[in-house]
Amino acid sequence: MVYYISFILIGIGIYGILTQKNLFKFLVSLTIIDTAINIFIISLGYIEGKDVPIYSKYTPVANFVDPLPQALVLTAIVIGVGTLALGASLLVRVYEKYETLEVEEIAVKEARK
Amino acid sequence: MRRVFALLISLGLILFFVNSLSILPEYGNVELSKVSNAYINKSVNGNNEKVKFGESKDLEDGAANVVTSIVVDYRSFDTLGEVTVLFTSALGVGLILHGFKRKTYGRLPNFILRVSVGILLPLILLFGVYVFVHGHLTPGGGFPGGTIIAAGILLLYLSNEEFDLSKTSKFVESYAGSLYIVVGLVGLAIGGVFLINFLPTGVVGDLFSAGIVPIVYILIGFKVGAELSGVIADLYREG
Amino acid sequence: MTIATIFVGILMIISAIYAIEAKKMLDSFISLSLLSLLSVFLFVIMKAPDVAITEASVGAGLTTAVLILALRRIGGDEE
Amino acid sequence: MITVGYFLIAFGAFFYFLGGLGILRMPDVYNRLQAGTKATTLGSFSVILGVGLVNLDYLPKALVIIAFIALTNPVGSSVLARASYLKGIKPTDKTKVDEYKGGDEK
Repeated sequence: MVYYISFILIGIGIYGILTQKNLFKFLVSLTIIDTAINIFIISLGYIEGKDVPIYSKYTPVANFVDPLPQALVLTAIVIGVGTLALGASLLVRVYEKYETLEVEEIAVKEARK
Repeated sequence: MRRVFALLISLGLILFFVNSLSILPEYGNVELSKVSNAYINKSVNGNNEKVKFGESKDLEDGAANVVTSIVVDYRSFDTLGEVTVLFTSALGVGLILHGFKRKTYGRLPNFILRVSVGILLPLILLFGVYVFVHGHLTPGGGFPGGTIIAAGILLLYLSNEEFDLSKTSKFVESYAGSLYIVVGLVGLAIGGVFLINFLPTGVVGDLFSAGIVPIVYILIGFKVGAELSGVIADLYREG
Repeated sequence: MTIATIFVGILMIISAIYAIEAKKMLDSFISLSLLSLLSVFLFVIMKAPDVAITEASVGAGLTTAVLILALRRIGGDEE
Repeated sequence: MITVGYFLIAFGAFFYFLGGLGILRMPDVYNRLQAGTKATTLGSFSVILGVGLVNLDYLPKALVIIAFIALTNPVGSSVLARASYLKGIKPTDKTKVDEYKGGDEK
């Protein structure tokens, strides 16, 4: 079930990158794809009827879902916000040079030079 | 026309993914792999005993949270690389937006916000520190704790026109990163492997357990918090 | 549990489409943060609280803040 | 105790519903903000306290969360209202008194 949700979200993100003309929308589409792939990786480790992978007084012995995908996604999320900030700062510089963020206007201004 | 082609391309992609579902296991019926079993039983080197909460002691890795023990102990070298990627992106933001002065708007921030930040900010910082100190017992750890601290710094920026992050954040960041490598090198000197868990691991579930895991997670928390606050400070500069 | 999953999934797809198609940039960012918040719910259903707490603090808090700060630096919303 | 907890959860869900209805029905930003904040504050209190009563292990954490919501929710609502006022968004025609005119420049 969750597989289909993440596939459709990836499709929406690709559609956004192909159709939108504003550079900020590119960043938004990339973030949507990022979230969808995180959901997909987590869903590869889910086992029905098993519990959270933490030893506690409620689950004293191991009856856990797969902890390996969670460990991979945990760092990927924080890396995601770092690269997003890098992209946003690049957009600020692009705006200061061309005074617009629409792709076609940037191409026109570049061709006129 | 462009939208139609884009729709066709993304629909084709979704169909391709759905067709390749047959090579994946069914949702909810995944088999635990051998590696995951070894991580859960904390027996990579082969002594097969079941772990019990509050009783087992002196294991390879005493963290009660299995995800933490994977991130910070078994795959710690990987985490070192990821922290380096984060550092590089924060450095890139600082280089691209090379500002010196803090941007001001010339009006006093909201009175209610200013007063309540005095009450809220210590609680937020305390909560962030709690999250990464207890990272080996409860959900959480260095990455979310550092993010919560950065959110507190953002609140301080919103409520105060004069506040500007000084050099302290760069200091904290660089020293936390270096100490992480120093911990790894001490492990190399004592146990012969980079980043080996050389301290006694204690009983599963105690606060003082799990060897170097809490130490490394505290360092990661400081580093991530300083880096993300630095990103916010760079976005506030002008120049 | 499957009904909750389907409901959250439909809401996520709607908010993703709105995030892409919205006219104003600020609406798009708010919708993106809604997407992150709903994915937190999905992570909790799939028994991953570590990932959920990270996504809640990053996706719903810091991502939106970074995007809005960058938008304000280039002079606000333009149509 | 468990019955009281479930009753509190239902009560809070009803107030959440009222908050959503208010956001749909109210005419301008300020009224919507009031509906969206006041009703959901009470709803959150009831739901969290109900969860704490159903499972008594969670009760101390629930009380701490209630204290945090009581601190943060009014501040957020106030900041949003002030920002939209300074941006120049007009209230509806039915609003007669504007006590914030002139603001806190003094």
